Amino acid sequence: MDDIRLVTGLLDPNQAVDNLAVAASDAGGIATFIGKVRASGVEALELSHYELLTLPSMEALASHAHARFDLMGLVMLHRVGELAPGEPIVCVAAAARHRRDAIEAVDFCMDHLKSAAWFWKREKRGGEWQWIEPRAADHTDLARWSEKSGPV
Amino acid sequence: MDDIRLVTGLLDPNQAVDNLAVAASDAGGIATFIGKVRASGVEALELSHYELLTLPSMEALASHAHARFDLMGLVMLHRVGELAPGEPIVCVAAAARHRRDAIEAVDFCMDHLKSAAWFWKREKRGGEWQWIEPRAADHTDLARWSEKSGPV
Amino acid sequence: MAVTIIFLGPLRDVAGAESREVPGPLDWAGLLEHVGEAVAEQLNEARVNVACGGKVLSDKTQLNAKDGEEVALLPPVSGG
Amino acid sequence: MAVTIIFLGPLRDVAGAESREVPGPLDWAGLLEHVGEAVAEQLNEARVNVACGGKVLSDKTQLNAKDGEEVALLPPVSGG
Repeated sequence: MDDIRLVTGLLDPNQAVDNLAVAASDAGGIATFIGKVRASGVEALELSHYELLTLPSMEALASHAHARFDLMGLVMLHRVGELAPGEPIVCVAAAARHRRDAIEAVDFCMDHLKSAAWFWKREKRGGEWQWIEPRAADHTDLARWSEKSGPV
Repeated sequence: MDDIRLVTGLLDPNQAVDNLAVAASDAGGIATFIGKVRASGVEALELSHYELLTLPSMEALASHAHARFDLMGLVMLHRVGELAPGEPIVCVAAAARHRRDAIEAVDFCMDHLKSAAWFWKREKRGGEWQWIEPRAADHTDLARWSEKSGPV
Repeated sequence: MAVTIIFLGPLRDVAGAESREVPGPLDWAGLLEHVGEAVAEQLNEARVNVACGGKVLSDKTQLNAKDGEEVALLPPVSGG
Repeated sequence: MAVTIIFLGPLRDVAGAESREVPGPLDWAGLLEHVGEAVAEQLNEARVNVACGGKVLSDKTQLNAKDGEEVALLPPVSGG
């Protein structure tokens, strides 16, 4: 059971992960990562995407994760639009027979969503919007999977 | 905010992780792993522990995780007693400024809980109880952190 | 019918628009001409990709957009 | 007062009991004597640890448990 979506309203990770746990009831483990807008620091965050590429690229990423890890289900939810401090931006969860597959699949998907998927992010601080590029660390993280470094 | 506990009743991961998210509101990410009794296969699972060592060893493991990773909070809940198929056995969650600290801390804690913490596990199949030793893979996983391989 | 050029992420601010309609067909030279100097300068950087009809071009200079197609200008991404 | 020997995990089945009270003080030779042959055999394996008073002994043969203390026999673990 895969649940790959762009989310325009408030993202509810628990709901999606609970559904995964029910659907993949023979999984020995479920790993989850939830990325959030920090409660303090920014006034708002905006995620933009490109209709013709973004969701298809997430679906391709899910296929790569399935090919690489032994998974029983995968959740990949990504917010788009304007987000308030504290709101979840992204939720990736993987159910697997063995824990390392679940944990590594989440790690793999997050590295790709951070710096190799079709999203553009800007932050509002002091009333000013500013575009954010991936940190150098994000590119290093991605390179660990030794694949082409371009977006999927 | 750390929440390190042995749990005798049903383990509720969502509650603990939601509390972590609230307490560590400046965290950019929360990684979670939930290990469960598979829904099919075994009739029951029993986890035993040793009062004088088990919880102190989990607290020591939490300290090691804090020393090694930049964390804003850590949840480590482990069931003891008899568990039914489908029930959660263990929940580890870490909140951190950056996602790799959160994901790696969960990975680190799980590897140690699996094969280097004071728990003993047996499974009931076909009416017969059988003690389970860690898989060879669990020891390999633990060795990745290149520490002494004995229980903490 | 026309070709729609979509400006993504920071290129939206550089272009001062989310999209622009130009007459088709559209090739690389035509694209550089239509988007204005500031966007053209960024387009020449390797890290800016171009998609046509929902496919990212492996060689953007080979762009050949037909009437009715969408051409997207894709600066470096940052998600999560 | 006495020393309480605790049998953990599979050693519980081997010993046929969760614990046993023996007169203190208790050293390594005394422990091997009191637990019976089957448990003693396992105790001699390096992968079985011994704790005294809540501390795991780095050298179990140096056991020296006083009256009232708990001695725990710890076979290989498996959690999670």
